[in-house]
Amino acid sequence: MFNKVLVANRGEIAVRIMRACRELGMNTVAVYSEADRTALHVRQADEAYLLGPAAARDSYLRGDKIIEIAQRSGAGAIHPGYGFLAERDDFAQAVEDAGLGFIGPRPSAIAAMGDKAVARATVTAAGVPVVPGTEGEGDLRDEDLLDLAPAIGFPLLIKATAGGGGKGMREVRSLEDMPALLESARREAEAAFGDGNVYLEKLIEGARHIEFQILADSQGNVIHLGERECSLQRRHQKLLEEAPSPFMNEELRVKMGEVACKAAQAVDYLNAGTIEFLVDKDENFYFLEMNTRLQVEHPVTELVTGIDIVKEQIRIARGRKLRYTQDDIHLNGWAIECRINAEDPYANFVPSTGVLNSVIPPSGPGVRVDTGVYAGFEISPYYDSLISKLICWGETRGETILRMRRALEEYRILGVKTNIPFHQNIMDSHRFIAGSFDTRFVEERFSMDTPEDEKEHLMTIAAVMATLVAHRQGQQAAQIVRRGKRDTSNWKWVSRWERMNR
Amino acid sequence: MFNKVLVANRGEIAVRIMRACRELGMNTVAVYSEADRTALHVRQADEAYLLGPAAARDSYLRGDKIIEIAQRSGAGAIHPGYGFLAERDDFAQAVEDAGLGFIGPRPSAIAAMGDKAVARATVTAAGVPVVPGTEGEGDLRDEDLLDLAPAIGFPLLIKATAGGGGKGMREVRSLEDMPALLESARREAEAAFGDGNVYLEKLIEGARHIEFQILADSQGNVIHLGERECSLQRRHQKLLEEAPSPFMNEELRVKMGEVACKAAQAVDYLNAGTIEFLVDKDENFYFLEMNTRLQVEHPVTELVTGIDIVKEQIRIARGRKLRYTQDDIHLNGWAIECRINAEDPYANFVPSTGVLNSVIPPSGPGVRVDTGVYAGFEISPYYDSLISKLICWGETRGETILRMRRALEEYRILGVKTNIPFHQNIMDSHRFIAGSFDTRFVEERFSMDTPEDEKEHLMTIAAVMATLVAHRQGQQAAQIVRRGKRDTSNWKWVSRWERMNR
Amino acid sequence: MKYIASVDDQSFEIEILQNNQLMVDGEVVQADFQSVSDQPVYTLLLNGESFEALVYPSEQGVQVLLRGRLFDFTVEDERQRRLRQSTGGAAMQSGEYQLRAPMPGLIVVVPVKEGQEIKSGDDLIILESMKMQNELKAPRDGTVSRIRVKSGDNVDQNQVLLTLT
Amino acid sequence: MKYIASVDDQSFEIEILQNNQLMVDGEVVQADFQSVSDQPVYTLLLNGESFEALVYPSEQGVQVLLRGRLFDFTVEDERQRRLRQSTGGAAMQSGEYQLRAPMPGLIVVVPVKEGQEIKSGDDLIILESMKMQNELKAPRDGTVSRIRVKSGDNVDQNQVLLTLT
Repeated sequence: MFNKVLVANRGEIAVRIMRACRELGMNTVAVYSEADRTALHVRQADEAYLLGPAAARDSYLRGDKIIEIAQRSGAGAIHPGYGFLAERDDFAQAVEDAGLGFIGPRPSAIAAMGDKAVARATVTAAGVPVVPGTEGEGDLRDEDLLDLAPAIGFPLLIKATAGGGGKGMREVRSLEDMPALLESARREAEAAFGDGNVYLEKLIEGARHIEFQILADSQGNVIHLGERECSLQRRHQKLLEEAPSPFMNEELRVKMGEVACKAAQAVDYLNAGTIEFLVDKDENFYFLEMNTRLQVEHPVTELVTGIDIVKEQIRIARGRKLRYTQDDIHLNGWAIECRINAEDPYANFVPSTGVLNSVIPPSGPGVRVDTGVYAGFEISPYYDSLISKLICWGETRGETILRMRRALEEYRILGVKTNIPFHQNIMDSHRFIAGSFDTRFVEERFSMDTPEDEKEHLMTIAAVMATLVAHRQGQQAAQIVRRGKRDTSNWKWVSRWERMNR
Repeated sequence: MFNKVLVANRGEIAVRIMRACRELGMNTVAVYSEADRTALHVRQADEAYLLGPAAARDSYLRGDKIIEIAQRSGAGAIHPGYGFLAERDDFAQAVEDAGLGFIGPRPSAIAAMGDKAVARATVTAAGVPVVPGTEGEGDLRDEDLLDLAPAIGFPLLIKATAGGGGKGMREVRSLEDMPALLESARREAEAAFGDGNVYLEKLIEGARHIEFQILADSQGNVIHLGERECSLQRRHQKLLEEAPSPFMNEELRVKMGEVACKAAQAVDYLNAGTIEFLVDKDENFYFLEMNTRLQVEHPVTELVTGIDIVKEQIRIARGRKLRYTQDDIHLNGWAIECRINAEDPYANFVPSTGVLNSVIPPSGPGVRVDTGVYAGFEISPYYDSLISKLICWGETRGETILRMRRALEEYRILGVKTNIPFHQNIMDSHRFIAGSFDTRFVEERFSMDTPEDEKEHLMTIAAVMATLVAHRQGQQAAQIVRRGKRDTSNWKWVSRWERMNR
Repeated sequence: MKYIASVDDQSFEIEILQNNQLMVDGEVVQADFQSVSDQPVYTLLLNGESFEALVYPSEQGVQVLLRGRLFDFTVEDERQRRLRQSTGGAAMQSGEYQLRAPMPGLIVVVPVKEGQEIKSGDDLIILESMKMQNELKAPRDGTVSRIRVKSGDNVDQNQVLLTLT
Repeated sequence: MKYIASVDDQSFEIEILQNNQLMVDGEVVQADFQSVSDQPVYTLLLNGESFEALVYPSEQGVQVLLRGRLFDFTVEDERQRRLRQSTGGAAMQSGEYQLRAPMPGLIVVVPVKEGQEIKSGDDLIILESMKMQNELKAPRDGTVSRIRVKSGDNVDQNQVLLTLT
């Protein structure tokens, strides 16, 4: 039985997993790239070993090196986190072949769910409904796809066979747009996954993206921990998740939960996983895919169920029986997660890099922050732009939204632009508050423009602040010219100003 | 009904109360001293007004000004927090006379519980057991106290009639020590409260300090939220609290809880309050005092009951009926709070002041930090040394201790010395882990010395780090001398070193 | 000192008086304005109301991020305003515009050609960075006068990618 | 370069070699040592083991706060060590000691008189600060040679309060 865990990841999720290990009394081994020597996951680990240069292919994707480090350091198991090697069945297999534990599903389950066509065929055979499309048909050429498209009907989606996270995905509204979109989808898929194959899928309009967290132990017990609402997305990237879903009712939850467990059982699933569904207005639901790993958004489920999913993962990997049956699972209160990304919500969400000059996280009752960064750390262009996850819990959805509002307002991150203002606008949006949104809401019906009624007063305040800063800048500049030298305080001011001007 | 609350306090508790207000959709008014213009409670409030100079008597104790500001700003109620004006019945009365709501008990209850002799007589009449002593006898002269002492028996405690927080308290082991101790106790009480009266109380040896949180509404309903274990004290100042108490059993909890509610009812109590008991080895318990306000350590109760005590205080002050009956209260899991103070645990806990250069709070599952400071803020000598409260929750006491350990290790506060190492040593202490401690543990049986078994390895590591820092310092100094000028990187180093040397 | 702060179609006349007082659109208010921790975070007490904002310089003038709203102000004193009014304000629409890389990354595609006329909002460059494909769009109508990069190039932050006339 | 780091009765011989290697008490180890965010926080990877500590200069030499343990090291290179050994190490016990205020505050009581002999650990001054009465104790045996403050005085940080010989 292992007592030392290597975490094959970086950022907030590596820190999250190490915290769970430490709280179970286990030792932790970090691996890191040259860009991450002083990253939080390295600082907090009991041991840390260099993988290679910053680029992921030279570091966090080097499965061979990671296994070698695990063996050398005496780690008995590897937790892959999400992304990087988490859904690579060959890596999971190599870990097992090396005599190490893989804290995740069996390689066969990763493989089955990783190939969308196989996944679709497998769950269909188990009686799980899927979205109409060509995924079961194997890798088709453009001509075939163009032939089959009208039968599925428009709008439809082009999706990458090896895909995930919105890469290589395109929406098609008519047959004549399709050839160009096929080309760009294949190009992006090829670049992202080394596999340009794509398939078609009916686009469910007004669809909600709802997923079920499941846990499965090695004794064959499978339970679900309820659903997460993940419809708030931009370019198929989730931005905000909540549990439970405001659309859910108990009857539908029981039905979908049973189907989710059935889908997991269809691939003899082990450990934590997520079944993603699309749900239409009439409560029809379709299997979308299974994520055979820990999800970014797992904390919302933790807060409403009281179950520490990462600790359960480790217990399951140690061969323990699940401590809960389905009847033990009760949802208490409401949780929302905002993904705080280094990106500019006022400039098309372009990523932002730089050193974090200052970080003041929100705190207090009902607030959880999962992060891998700190003031002084640099957000580099090598990895994704997730700075932290801000998760709030409240007795009701209303209380949670109010709490999230105050937490977002408290959060100060300086040095890079962040999407905190985006989340603040979401929390103020009447449609979000009413729970009436679907997967298209952010892109099609949401705007960062401030409603007129409250704009006036804030604009006056902002004008005062802008003027006072401009005034100070002018005064300081004038003093420098007059005195012909820079004293300390002027120097400070100017250097700060210059820094900001960069 | 009020919708705007003035918070007559500073620091973490002012921030805590404002968060509750904000989450209830209420506006907040801060008051501040000249030392606190950029304090977090001012930054987070909707409105903020200057009270006066830094000294508390010129600012946070200026009840007249505070009431005037409440009226001017349209605040309908005042929350006093703890300390400052929180237990001043004349202030509570003045608030009510001004037509404002006081978020706390009625003035009569504050007065009854604030005079220890009256409190003692009142609860004794209600059938609540009290510690043997002279408290019911009125203000006695030294001669009388010396006469009565042998009947109570040694060891005994001299305590300030107007006291609290260990001020004016002295322990007496024999009659001959008593005159000198009486004099110093009276001097300290006079300085702290403007009242030099003292009384005697039997010292319960091996005593545990256990307190019950109660809530009482204006309809006469009184419930308790279980106990908090507060035996870990130094000079009668609490350092660490937990809920539940490791000494408690369900039978005793029911019994003590009923007595606590009875004590509250004896003074027609309203809002949140705490009954402090001493409990001896044989489960005999004695009423110690009632704190007629929110306690510093209220969060541990919040985490195990799921009840937001500050929000309940506000609801009660708005005239609402309690949302819970005693049967609704269940304790779930375990919570521990460490008070993080600016003080040096290696130098007799002497307070430490200065600008916080860097703050990295712990985060992640089960961790809550309540604080009023941030990186860049100055810990001044004017107020108490509490920087923050680190509160951890876990399913079991064991998990909570492990979580607290990792949270303490994650916590970085630079610029002042803190008692974090003290808490780390407590978390490693076998007696603490076993739950076998009393109110004398910290002062008499706890040491900051590292056990030999783990000392060796850590000492070697520390020697390496000390040497590498000394080496760098030497190298840098040598370079400066050689080059005769300071380039940027040297300058940085030297200035950092000089800053640390201050 | 008197300033005019403008955003979109609105402008505010703000005069800095003695004793921490301001005249805002004709009304005298009490202002206590401080920066926090040597960072571009500012706390303002305006007649007792407490506000906090991030205030940064921008191309336009000064950007204020206040309670999740971004305002991009031009702030001028009276002299500057008169100067600008005499030269005319349409300079932005004419002259050269240089598209710079907002972050380091890889050029995926350049979907325009030199000499091509484009409209405001058209894609000029697709830049891959931080695992995302980012579309860099035209800020105004114009003609692509020079392209300095090609698909597959690695570019640094602020590197000029393309010129628009 | 070879150093001797001493604490209490233990000492460690540490030599800095090439290629990030150290010789620690005769054993060669790989060390990666970095400061974090321009603060006196240091991260050390020693043969892969990860440690983090606060490292400050102190009167003794260098203080290391590591996993809740404080170590107060004297670090000397060989030359310094020989110098010190030749002059003898008992200097600390003789000579003048000046008691300084560790923080600003109010003198409550001075429980000693000039000329009084005191023992290590005796109270010299009671200083009230941050709402606490703080006992400032004698660091060694000696005689109170001069008292510079009296009850009721307000004192600044680092102000000399009393001299011990």
